[in-house]
Amino acid sequence: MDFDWMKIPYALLTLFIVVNYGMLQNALIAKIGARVGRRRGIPIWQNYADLIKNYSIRSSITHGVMYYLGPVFRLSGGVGLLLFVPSLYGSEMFSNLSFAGDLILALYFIFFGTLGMALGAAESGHPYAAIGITRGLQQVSAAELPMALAVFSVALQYQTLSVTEIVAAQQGGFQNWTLFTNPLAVAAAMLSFLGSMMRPPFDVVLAPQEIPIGPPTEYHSSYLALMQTNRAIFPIAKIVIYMNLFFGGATIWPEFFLKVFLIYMVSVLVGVVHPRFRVEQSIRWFLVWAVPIGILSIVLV
Amino acid sequence: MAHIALATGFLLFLIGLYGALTNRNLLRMIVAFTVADAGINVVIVAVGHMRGRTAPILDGAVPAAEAASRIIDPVPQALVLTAIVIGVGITALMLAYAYKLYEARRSLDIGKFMELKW
Amino acid sequence: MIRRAAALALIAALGALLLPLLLGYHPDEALNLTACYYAERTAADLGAANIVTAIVVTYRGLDTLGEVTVLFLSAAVVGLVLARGRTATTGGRPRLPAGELLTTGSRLLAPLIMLLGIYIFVNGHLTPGGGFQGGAVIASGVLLLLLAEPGRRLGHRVIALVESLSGLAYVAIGVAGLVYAGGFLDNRILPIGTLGELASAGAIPVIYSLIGLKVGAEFSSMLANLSETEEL
Amino acid sequence: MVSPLVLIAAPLAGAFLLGLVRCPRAALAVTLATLGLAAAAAGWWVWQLGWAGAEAVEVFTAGTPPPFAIALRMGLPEAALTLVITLTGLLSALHMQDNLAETGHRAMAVLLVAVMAYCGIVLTRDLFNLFVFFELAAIATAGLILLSADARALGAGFKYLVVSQVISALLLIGIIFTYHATGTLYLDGIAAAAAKPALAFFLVFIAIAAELKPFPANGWALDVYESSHPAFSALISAAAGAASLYAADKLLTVGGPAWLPAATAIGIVTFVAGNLLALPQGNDRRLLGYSSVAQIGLVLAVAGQRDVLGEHYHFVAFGLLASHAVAKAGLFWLSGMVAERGLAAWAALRARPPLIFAFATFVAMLAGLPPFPGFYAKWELVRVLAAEGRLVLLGLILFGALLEAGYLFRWFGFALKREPSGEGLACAPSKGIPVLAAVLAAWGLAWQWGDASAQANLLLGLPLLFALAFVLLDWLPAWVKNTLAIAGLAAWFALTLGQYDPLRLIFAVIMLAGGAVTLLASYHAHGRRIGFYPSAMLMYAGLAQLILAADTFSFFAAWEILTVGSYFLILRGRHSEPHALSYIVFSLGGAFLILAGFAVAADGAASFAVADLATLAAPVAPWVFLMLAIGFMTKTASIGLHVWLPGAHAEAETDVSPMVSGILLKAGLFGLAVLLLAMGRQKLGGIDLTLAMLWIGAASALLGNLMAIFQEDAKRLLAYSSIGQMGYALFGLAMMNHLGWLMALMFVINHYIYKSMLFLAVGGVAKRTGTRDMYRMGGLINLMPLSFISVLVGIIAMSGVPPLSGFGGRWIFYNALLTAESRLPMILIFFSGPIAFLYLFRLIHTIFLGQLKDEHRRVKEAPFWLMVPQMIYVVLLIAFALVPGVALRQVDGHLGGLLPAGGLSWDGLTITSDFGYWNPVAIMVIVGIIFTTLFLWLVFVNRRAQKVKQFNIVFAAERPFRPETTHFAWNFFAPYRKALGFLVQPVATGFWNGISGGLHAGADFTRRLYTGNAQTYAVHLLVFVVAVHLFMTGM
Amino acid sequence: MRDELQKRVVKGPDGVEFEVEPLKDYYCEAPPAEHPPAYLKIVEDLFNWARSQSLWILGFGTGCGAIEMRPLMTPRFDAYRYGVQWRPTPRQSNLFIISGYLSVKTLKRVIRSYEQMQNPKYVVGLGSCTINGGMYWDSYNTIKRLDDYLPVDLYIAGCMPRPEALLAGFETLKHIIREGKAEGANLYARNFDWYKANQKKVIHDWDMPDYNW
Repeated sequence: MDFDWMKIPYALLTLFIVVNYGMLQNALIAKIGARVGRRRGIPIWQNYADLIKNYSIRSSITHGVMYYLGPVFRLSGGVGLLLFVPSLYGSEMFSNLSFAGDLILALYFIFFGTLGMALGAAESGHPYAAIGITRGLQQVSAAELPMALAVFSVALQYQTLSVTEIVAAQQGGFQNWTLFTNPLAVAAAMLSFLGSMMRPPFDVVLAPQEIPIGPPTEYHSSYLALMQTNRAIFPIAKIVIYMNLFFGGATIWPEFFLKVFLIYMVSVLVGVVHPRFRVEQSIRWFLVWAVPIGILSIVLV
Repeated sequence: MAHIALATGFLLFLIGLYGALTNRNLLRMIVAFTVADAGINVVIVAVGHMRGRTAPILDGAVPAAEAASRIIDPVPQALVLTAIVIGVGITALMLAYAYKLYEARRSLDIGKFMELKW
Repeated sequence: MIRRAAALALIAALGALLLPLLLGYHPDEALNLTACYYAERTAADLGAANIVTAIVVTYRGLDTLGEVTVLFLSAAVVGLVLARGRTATTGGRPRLPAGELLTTGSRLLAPLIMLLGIYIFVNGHLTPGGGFQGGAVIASGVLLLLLAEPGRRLGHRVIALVESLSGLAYVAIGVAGLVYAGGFLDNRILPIGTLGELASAGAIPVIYSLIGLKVGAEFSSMLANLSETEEL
Repeated sequence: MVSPLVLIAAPLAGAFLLGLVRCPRAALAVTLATLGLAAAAAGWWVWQLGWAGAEAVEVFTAGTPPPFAIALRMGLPEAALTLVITLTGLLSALHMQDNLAETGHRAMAVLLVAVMAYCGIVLTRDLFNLFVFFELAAIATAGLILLSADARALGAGFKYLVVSQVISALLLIGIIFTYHATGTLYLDGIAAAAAKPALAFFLVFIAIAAELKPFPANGWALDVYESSHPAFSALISAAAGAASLYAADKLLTVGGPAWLPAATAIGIVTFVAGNLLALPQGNDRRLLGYSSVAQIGLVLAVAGQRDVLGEHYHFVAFGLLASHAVAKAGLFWLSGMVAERGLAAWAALRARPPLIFAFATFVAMLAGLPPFPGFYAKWELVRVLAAEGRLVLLGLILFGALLEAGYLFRWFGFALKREPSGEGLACAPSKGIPVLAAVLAAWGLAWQWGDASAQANLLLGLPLLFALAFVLLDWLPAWVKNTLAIAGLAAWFALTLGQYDPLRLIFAVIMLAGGAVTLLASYHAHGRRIGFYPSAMLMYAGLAQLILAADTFSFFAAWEILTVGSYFLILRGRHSEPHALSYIVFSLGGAFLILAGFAVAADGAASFAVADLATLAAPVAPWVFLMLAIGFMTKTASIGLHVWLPGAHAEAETDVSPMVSGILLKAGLFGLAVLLLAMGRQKLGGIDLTLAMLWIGAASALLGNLMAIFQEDAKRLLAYSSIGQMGYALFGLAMMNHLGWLMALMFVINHYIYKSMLFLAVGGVAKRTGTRDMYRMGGLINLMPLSFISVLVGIIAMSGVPPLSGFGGRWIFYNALLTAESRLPMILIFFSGPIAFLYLFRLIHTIFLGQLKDEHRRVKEAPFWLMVPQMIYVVLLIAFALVPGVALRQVDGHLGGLLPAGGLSWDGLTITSDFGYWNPVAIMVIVGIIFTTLFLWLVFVNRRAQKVKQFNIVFAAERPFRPETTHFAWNFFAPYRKALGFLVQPVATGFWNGISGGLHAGADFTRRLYTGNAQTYAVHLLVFVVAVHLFMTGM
Repeated sequence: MRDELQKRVVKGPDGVEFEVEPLKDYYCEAPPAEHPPAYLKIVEDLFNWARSQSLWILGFGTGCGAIEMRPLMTPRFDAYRYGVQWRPTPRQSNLFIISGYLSVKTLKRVIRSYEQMQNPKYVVGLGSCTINGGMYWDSYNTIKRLDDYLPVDLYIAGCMPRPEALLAGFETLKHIIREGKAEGANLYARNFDWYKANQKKVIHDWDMPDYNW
């Protein structure tokens, strides 16, 4: 495949759009949450202020090389994930860098940032960081399973691992979406999605007062800023995969924004009405409820 | 005749064996084995016996030419000789052992010599 | 009790096992091939009047050599067993001396017994009896001496010498048969002679004499060894 | 022309002569000279009959032909046996010369007569003469027992006499009635007789059988073995055993085929029972006694199979007998050098490495490992039995052999690993010479049997010779040997490069070239490292031969060679004794299954091309497949058969772990690959066996990984991880499609690189920190940065995260799954991926990150030579990540010819499958650019960060107490244990422990049969007689 | 000095014994540095605006005033709308509200937490007790003047001040920040010795390094 240098500015454009959208969406969702609690909530630009503030912190400490690199890994993972998946279907401009690999690449690249972050946080030497990481890893290991099954089911369904081709197969009306052609897979995937969004009931990883926000306990100033940037990108990047696989993808940015927002809202809605699971409870929950659905989807596809 | 001898021999053998299995005293065991040996020897001789014939020694009474029809089977006679001698040898050996065992434990009870087992 | 009953049952089973041998036994009507061969050929081939002796010393000479060896071995092992861990027992409680009558009587009888023994084995190829019987008789003479005079020490060295030399000679004769006649222990290294005479049957009388000596020596040595244990 | 009678006359004359010799030294000289003469005569005959082409001779006594006089026969078997007997006699006499000299001429005479009697038993053709010689042997035995320093020997001798009385009574009755019925005592005459007296012959037969110490009528023999002088036990075991066996053989010839089943039954029961009862033995000599009993039983069973063995009978029987005689005599002699009787007391041998070599030789010989005669014999035997369908017997033989290997190797482990206690070693030359002679004999016989075998002579194999050369070179310093070893591996690889197809080439590269790289780490060892190189090179020799093996025999031989080599290698670890044992037992169990599988497949053919497995048809094929697959899966430590792996890999030395993990495990995969290539899919009872393998692979992957996350010991963690990784590879192979295989091969390469690297890194860390418990480490990143880098690269590669090479494996894996036919097992595989992530994180976190401990504040980076291969691996991993095509493209093409289409297309830098695509270079570049950009950005905004120390963490306004209490490491994944702990209950371990415990308990219970009472033993004998009779009449 | 901070001799895995000095080996000994504004005015203004709009309070209630801070999160007061939120770790917080009286024992923790916050950081004294000791003016174990120990940017007087006062205080603080006058962290670094001396005067069991990074 010939490489086109124009892809680079296009990819940066995608990045720019998604970062901004992510910041605003996070604020919007926080606001929605506040409104549910009958508060006004944060200003819509609050995230920008926080980000700038964190970049503007004058002093910082480092615990070592990996600690220093952790946020870099984290953000690289987010950016890479975003760029390895086409954002808009049928748009040469926003197919990003998806020529480098297919769905499998994207799924495994999720771990890139996780791993780096885990290493960085662990080097801080803080036990809470390590506890948080182990919780996260354990929970994700179970949560990933239904997702993997669902992805596999979809790949079997469309006989391809290329994201573009999967989206292509869903074009021509919402009845062609995987949501309707393979509802079991979508159900499994969405349950898994809940587990990967770090929202209740699966947010014991952060547990702000018990293990002061877990892995990033020691992170601050520009490190934290990097991670905040990632928080704007990474969920979107993940949701883009879901959107492409299950919800017909998007052909224009408004559709993209809408679908991403709605998918995100699923986890928010579940989150605001559920208490927290302990780790072993969430492992059991995924294995007992989500995995069978995934298995069914594989068997039946 | 031969059957009686045979039966006697077997009986002696079995009696001897029974004695050897049930007597716990070393000397009694040895004697029992001697009895059994004797039984075996009787059996051997009895097998060689043929009615109405004589000992396999060529002399005036048994000329060499008629020997084949006049004498009993000489082979068991030769064998029993060996068997007896061997029996004697083993008996002597067992006695010597019994003596040393007694010397070691001041006892002739076979049940006292069981430290090697399992 | 259970032990005895079990032993009895076992013996009964063994008896039942052996029963067919008894019941199925039919005495031979005629000599079998082997016996027939011996009956017909012994006189001519070996020149021994006593067929059993011929078988014992020549045809089954290897058995007999083994037999002698068994005795030799027994004597040696008895010696070994009794020598094992033996401490010097020069002491020991003194015995009453045997009565004069007994001593004199036994001294009188012993040579006679020995002579009888020698007679038996020298004539082994002619008459019933032979080296083993003769040797046993000789040993009984020794036993008599030992019984009569418990304190008596037999000359172990003499016995051992007799034992070894006769044994070596026996083997030598056997090997001579290999070299000078048809095979190991072939008696025909010496002339067969006339049937029924003392100096007949080739080497058989010589061998039997050696056997007699050896057996006598071995029994004597065993008896001596066993008798010496009493002093402990 | 030396008359065979010399063998009888000379010792006899010597014995008589001894009465005349007064001086003990002179007597000893006479004895030794006599025995030497006899041995020379026997040797002369062996030469004449075996090489010079002489015919067997029948020797008449008394100048009269049989049946009228006693005849002897001297043929090759007789010559060989008498040679064994006389040599054993000579060497034993040498060994116990002090005792002999002390006891005097009588004992020597008895010894001479004993040897003569054994020779007589072998030579004679007359039934009654046989009896006489047996009696001679019995009396001589009763005498020689007394040579022992053990006070209990008297009792043993008496028991022996009691039993031999009963035996001789039975024998006499049998003889006289046999004579009565057949009119002759000449064995050939009896054989030719028209009417055979069944019962009389039974008595003769059973009496001779009883001389062979059959189970359960053998208590007396064990007591004799235990209490006799070891040199004499050697004589009983080797010489008397051989002679009695030959007597039994003669009887079986006479009796004809009707008696063979009984012999087989007696033999096999004795073999299995003897070995079983040996399991709980703690006394070395008694253990050897049980083993002797068992071995003789085995040869008797083989004698019972002479009808089917045909022309191979002597090859097999003598192979087993010679192995038994040489090894057992050698072991008894060795036992004479060891002061104490416990098995662990043999640790004293460690003071003299040559003795350890001797011990190893004997154990290997007894266990029937190549290149010893027992190996060839086993091969022939199993082949014939399988061809004849005598599978139960085959199974029992292999089971017994496995038990035997179990206790022998346990004992060997004791010798190598236990602390030598108290008294050392009696190391007089007179004791060493017999052992040395036995070792020489062992290797000589190995050569001889290889030469006589219809198969290749293993000792001609260059790799094996090269490995054995290290035994002789062991005095060199380690670095010289290491250089030699590396050069040897490289040279062999270069030499054979042209002979591999791409599939084999991958394995060859890993095993040979990879082996050489791994060996670089061994430069770190100082001193001479006695024993390391012979073992390691033995393993590599096996591997080298395995890849090249074309036929089943050489395949199996290579398999066993690599097994035994790796066993010695694993055993070197400090605490590896029990683990090495379970390794060897499982491996040999697997090897026996492979052997049986090959044998069943061969259907009588001596050896066939491995590829011809493909031609097998339905009823046999699935069973063959099953046996071979289980055999190979033992090596890959598939779940259920995995219990040996964690300990063996974890306890091995630092540079051994990568060899046994990174390289050795691939042997199993290679076997499976070969098997699946040849046999493809097999169905057994409606179950698709490859599907079963798929499930096993998936379960191994899941459970291996799951168990790994709960380990506190870093090396155990890696070891369990290997189980999981092998599960992946097995899964890939079992998919039986193009991509599945490609993925398996990718795993083969990757696993070699990263597992070797991780084991070396972790080994280096453990070496420096003095512990393998991860929670005792922590914070080592700054002190051991290079080790950290290699672990980091290793875990990234292993977890399959892009951009390193592990991702390629995953990518191919998903593509392969899409073409797979069965979908359910993949669920397990899916689950195991993220779990791998857990233990990998744990590995790097708890060792290198977190809190540094007080005592580790001054540790240094791992030794240079441990780092060299790691850095090579790092480069390899990255290179392989960038251009996987270099290795895989050829294989992909090759696989295209073997498995249906569905391959990859290698278009420029992009790799495309039917489903997706993957461009490793692009990924690497993109990730690199993003990462670098962000890193530079962070450096820019955060340039003045204050470097702080480990306690400068926020701690809820407190401060950490001590690093130990601050390092979160122990029970790292506690919630997982709560949620899924039930999955890692040690079921398999419990199962195998149960079997082992059951066997031990059963043996412990059964051996109470041997009460030590002479009368009980007599009863046993009679019961045995009656039982066999019932068995035979009932048949 | 506590046991765990005392020098100890340990034996390495290689058998060599050496000394571990926890305060030196486990803690960074560097003194705090001043970080004056380094960028263009307009950039610093932007930063100050952002800092003022993003007040992250360390969730550490030192005294009774902590109870007054909870209502700030409720719909009634909803401090979030002013860019205020609570963080569980001092590393990420930039505002330390000393909520009420400060016992000597708590002071130690407060100092540690304060020093673990990053520059720029702000301290707000809540209630009278932080100003002059309040009702605890003669207590044996509370401090009387917070300003002696930490550079206070703002006091919110009252006993207790109501949440509304807190909100007003935030507005004032924002104002101060935007003006670039909230440089307490630099003040602390500049007068580090003086602050330390004051702190050590009341804290007798000083068992930590001089500056808690």
